[in-house]
Amino acid sequence: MAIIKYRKALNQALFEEMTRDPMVLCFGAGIAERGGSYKVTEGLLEQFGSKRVFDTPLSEASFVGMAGGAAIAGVKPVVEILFVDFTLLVMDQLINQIAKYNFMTGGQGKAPMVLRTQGGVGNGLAGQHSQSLEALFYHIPGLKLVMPATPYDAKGLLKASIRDDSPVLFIENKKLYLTEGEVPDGDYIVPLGKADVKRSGSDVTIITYSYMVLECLAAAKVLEEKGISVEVIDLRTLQPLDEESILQSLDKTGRLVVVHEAPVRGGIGGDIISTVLEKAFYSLEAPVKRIGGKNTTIPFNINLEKLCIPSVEDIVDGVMEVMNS
Amino acid sequence: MAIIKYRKALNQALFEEMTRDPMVLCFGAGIAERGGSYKVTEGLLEQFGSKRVFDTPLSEASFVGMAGGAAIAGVKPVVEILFVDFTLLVMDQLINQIAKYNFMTGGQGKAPMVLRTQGGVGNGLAGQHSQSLEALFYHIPGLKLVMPATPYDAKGLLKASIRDDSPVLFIENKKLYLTEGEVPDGDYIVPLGKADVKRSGSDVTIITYSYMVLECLAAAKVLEEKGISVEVIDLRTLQPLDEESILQSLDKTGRLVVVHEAPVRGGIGGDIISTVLEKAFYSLEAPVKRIGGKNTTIPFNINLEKLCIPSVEDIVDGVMEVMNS
Amino acid sequence: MELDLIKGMFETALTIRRFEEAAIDQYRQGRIYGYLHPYLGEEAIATGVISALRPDDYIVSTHRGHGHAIAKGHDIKLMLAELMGKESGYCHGRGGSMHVANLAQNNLGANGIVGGGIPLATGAGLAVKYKGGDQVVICFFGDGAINQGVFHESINLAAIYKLPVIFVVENNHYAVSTRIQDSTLIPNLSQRADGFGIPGISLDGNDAVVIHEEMVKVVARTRQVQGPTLVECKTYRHGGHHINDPGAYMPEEEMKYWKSKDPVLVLRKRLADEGVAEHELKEIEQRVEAKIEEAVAFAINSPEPSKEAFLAEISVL
Amino acid sequence: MELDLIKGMFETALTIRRFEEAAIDQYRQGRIYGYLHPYLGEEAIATGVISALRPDDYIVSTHRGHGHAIAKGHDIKLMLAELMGKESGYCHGRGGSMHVANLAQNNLGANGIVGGGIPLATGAGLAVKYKGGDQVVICFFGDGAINQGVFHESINLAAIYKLPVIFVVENNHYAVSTRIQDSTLIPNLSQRADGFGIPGISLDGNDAVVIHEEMVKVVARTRQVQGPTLVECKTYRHGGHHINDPGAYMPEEEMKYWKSKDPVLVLRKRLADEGVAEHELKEIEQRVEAKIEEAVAFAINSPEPSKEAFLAEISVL
Ligand SMILES: Cc1ncc(C[n+]2csc(CCOP(=O)(O)OP(=O)(O)O)c2C)c(N)n1
Ligand SMILES: Cc1ncc(C[n+]2csc(CCOP(=O)(O)OP(=O)(O)O)c2C)c(N)n1
Ligand SMILES: [Mg+2]
Ligand SMILES: [Mg+2]
Repeated sequence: MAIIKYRKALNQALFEEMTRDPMVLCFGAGIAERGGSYKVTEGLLEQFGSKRVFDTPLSEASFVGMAGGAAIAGVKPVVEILFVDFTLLVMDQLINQIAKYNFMTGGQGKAPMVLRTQGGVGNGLAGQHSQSLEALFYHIPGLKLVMPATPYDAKGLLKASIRDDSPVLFIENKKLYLTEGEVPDGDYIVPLGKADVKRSGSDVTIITYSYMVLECLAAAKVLEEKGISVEVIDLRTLQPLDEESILQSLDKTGRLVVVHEAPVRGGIGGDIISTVLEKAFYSLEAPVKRIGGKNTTIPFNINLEKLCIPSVEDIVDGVMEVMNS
Repeated sequence: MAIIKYRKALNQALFEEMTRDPMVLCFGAGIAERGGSYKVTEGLLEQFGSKRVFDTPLSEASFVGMAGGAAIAGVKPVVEILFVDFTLLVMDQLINQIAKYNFMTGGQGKAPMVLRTQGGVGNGLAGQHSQSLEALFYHIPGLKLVMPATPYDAKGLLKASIRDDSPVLFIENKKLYLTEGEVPDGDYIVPLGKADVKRSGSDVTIITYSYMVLECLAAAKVLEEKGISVEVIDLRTLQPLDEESILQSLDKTGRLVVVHEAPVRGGIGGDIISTVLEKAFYSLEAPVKRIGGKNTTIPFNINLEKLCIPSVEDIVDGVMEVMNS
Repeated sequence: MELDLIKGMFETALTIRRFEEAAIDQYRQGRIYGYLHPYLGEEAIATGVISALRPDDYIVSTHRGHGHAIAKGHDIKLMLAELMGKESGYCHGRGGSMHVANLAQNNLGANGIVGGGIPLATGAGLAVKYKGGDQVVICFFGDGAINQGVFHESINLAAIYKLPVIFVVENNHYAVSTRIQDSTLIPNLSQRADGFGIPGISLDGNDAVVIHEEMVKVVARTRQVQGPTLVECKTYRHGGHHINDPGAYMPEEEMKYWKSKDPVLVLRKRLADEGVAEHELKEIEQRVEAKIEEAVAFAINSPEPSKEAFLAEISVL
Repeated sequence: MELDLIKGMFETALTIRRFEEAAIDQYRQGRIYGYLHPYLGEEAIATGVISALRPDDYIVSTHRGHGHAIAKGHDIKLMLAELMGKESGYCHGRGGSMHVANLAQNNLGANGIVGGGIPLATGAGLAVKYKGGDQVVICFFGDGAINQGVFHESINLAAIYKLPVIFVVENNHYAVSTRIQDSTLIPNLSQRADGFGIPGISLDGNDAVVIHEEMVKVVARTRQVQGPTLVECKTYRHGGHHINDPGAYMPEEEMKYWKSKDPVLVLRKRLADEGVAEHELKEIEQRVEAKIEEAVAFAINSPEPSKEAFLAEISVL
């Protein structure tokens, strides 16, 4: 196994899947000649040619809809929207058209495409390039929603997404592209809908995903020194949600904290907590807690920006609070 | 006080506010000459003329953005999108532009407009005309979110929304337009951000809003016969959320059920429950419960459609479950 | 043009006409519900356009889509069953009138979002081209939809990638109650083609033969060079926007003018002028009548979808 | 044209040039961060267009918006402070380079969404018209943005409501790395105006004087009849898309050609040709230099926004 970057892992997944299946196409703004702003699609044009890898004009709604139509008609597009913030331009096509297609045609048709995008706070990108919007898609029947945290998962989940029969929204995080991890060279799959215990522990369960997995693992280390054993569960796929893994962990620990970068208000944390409560109220030993972004537009200034998403310290404090109550 | 229909109450609010403030304009597709599909804007064109009340082409993203720009430049648009399903076309303008405008300009500018729309399951309108999408907007900082259930609230809240300094998304429910209730003739306001106890009770609290208020009140009657005293709280405004009223009620009852028409998965029920738990874990005496829509695209067939949203029976059963545990 | 072709077109247009009338009748009897947007008065467009296609060509339809489906040769029994929400309908009652789709005959479906199908049609064109096929894709939409952003974006995508998509705007002069002259300043909608460097033409949308003849040329060119064309067909609704809209805003004179150009009568008259005997026309009419009656009976007698099956189906979502 | 006007334009264009250079310098020193899209090479457009306006006219800007703001007469101290995220910046450090706005001077702001400001500009036009004002609204956007749906929708809205909006497309031939000929088939972007029944013109975007003269006419007509116009200004970036893009995809020859038409030099040469003495030009240059130095010092010495104030502010959201 080689140690490679998250963005390279994604790139490998695209190379391998395009090699495997000639029906896989990649398009989006600046993904071909320039290889994508985060270099995820680098080299694809050279390898697979401009019929399979091409740039689009800035017409997000229509090129995503075009991906949906192409999927319905038998090809497998992997389309990129540079920032998840811009997916707000494609909501009708993604939600009203693509996500509902299989259901509304009574199962006659399907629209198996992958929409790759990227979210989260970066380094002074301000309010229109820093959002975490997964909760909006989590609520939509018919869409799968994948948010990998590690290079290994990124590759395996992207390959699984490309092979899936449903439309998949695949949200990367801008803070992860340069992180590294072990990734097998050849073909493997991380199945959709399966969470992963990124660290096992016995006192408290943290449910998290995407970049916050790294922060939670860092917090778990700090907490270990304080004698608290933290189990960190990385959802990896938000839709479908792996309730079983969550409940199993909670059975063991009896304490629950959910962490995400998106604002707490209306984020998926509330949904996870309620799901757990409905199914396992009596295994809960202490108050639950959500740790998430502040309910604000992200400011440009980096010092203010930092205040808007959870830090390792915030996570440590939150877990301590749950432990002490 | 007269007894009038919900749609008439909205119409009165528009008449009164347009009379009060010459800067109030109304536009949208088919709202002028035709008076709106649900007749909410009927008579406005005749009364206020075509400079203040006009039809738009089917360019939702741009006419909503136009409302935002006009608001920034000093007028007060009340714009209509016929179905909340079509708001998916305007997400960039509403969320990236209008909701963030005040924050991103450092408070220099504001975009005080009202976007009226309408959601929920009707009578065989199928997957693209039946959604309940409030959870998507609930998650967005900078937007207020209002969903009245009664004619009285509809009028008072619409007037408050028009006078508010923030952009307000005002979501009506298609099943409410013909419902009736007492409404004062003249001017009054229902303040944004205040929930209303629609029925007081002592055993269990139901938190709900919009059309489901009616179903919950019906369920409460049934439950009364079974000896269960239900408190029904109508949120009226979802953003800002009136946490105080929720917590007060819970303090009294110790039991919590949240009911909405939107799918449970990722709906606002989870957020409310988590908020309550974080603030009042120990006042909870029993498992909490969400009762909401099924996690599916709404089917056309009316018999199947009915299965997708909570019925009075579902609510009764859900409350019984919480009472018995 | 061959007489048989015109006879076929007459039968198609008449089937659409009678289908809509039957659907309206069933709606009034409470068996069809939801939104129903009749294609009455616009029959020449679907008929003329689709008669110029091969069966393996694609169409993408609209909320006013029954005509497209019938012209594409769909089984009107299964269509009517869909309108009644029956399990035997094309979409097993999940879609209804606004969402008839039949993938087996390459109708990607009607749409409840005005303009929503335009990017999908573009995508079908991309798939055809990528796979090296020579099918064309007809993207139907209305004069209201032409003001949606996606129309412009998509026609530009089709232009730059030279996709085999023919954008057919059914200009019936109204988007619900909004008159075309209140939603654009241009006299011919095909003029929008100029801004994308592609050809545009405007046709009499009430004459199926004219449409057919022009479309034969457009389709041939599209199969070859694969770039898009914008085709405007000017027509008129014979009633309100949907079944419950009386259309009070439509001036009587205007309606009268357009009814004098009734597309079904235009075809009938042409056949008569070309010497087809009245009894032969009557035969066609009777055949259509019989098919409609059969379809109505089929749809009425079809079972509702199973609630249990539905609940089982969605529990895995 | 009056010489003083041209001198003013030269000073404006040069201020933009030097501002961008200073911003790049400060970025490299780590004091500015986030995205920075220099207006280098495009100075003639903001200069020529905005010099034809009254101070109470509106502008709506883009991600590449510093030039528009400077030409509108914004205080470059407060602009640079905004770019550094300082409390003294126009948006108190909440916006940054991509979001400079100054409502006091009717700049409704730059935008991080390509095309995102176009509907807002249309709305400002609606407000002006409704209030009976005679201001115009300049809506700036790029050749990339012209393929967004909202461009088409909005220009159509402005057309049918006869709104006083002038749509100025800054065609710098690239949207990031995508060449204009790869995103549209038409040679002149102003051709899109035809599809909406409004006038369109294409101008040399590197000559501020030409732009000014044409805009004076367009603005006058707009104040009167209030309908929109689409104005294309063809120009070129003197570098990559943003500060961290080397622009390797831009051919050397192309860059050379456009640099030979450097808009700042074009203005300077015109002044020299009209007999303005070199020392007078030097004086202008020194004045600009001094202003820039002052702005840099001001911005550097300005305090960061207060974290406490910020947290208090958002807790009420
Ligand atoms: C995005 C969107 N906006 C509005 C509607 C409501 N609506 C349904 S059909 C229609 C009119 C469409 O006009 P046109 O495109 O001309 O088609 P026609 O009905 O005339 O065939 C409208 C406004 C919708 N379904 N979708
Ligand atoms: C909706 C959207 N899509 C993509 C981007 C990323 N992006 C930022 S600037 C830009 C290029 C815009 O090109 P153009 O409109 O020509 O303006 P220019 O940068 O050339 O001035 C792109 C693709 C964005 N900010 N917003
Ligand atoms: Mg029409
Ligand atoms: Mg450009």
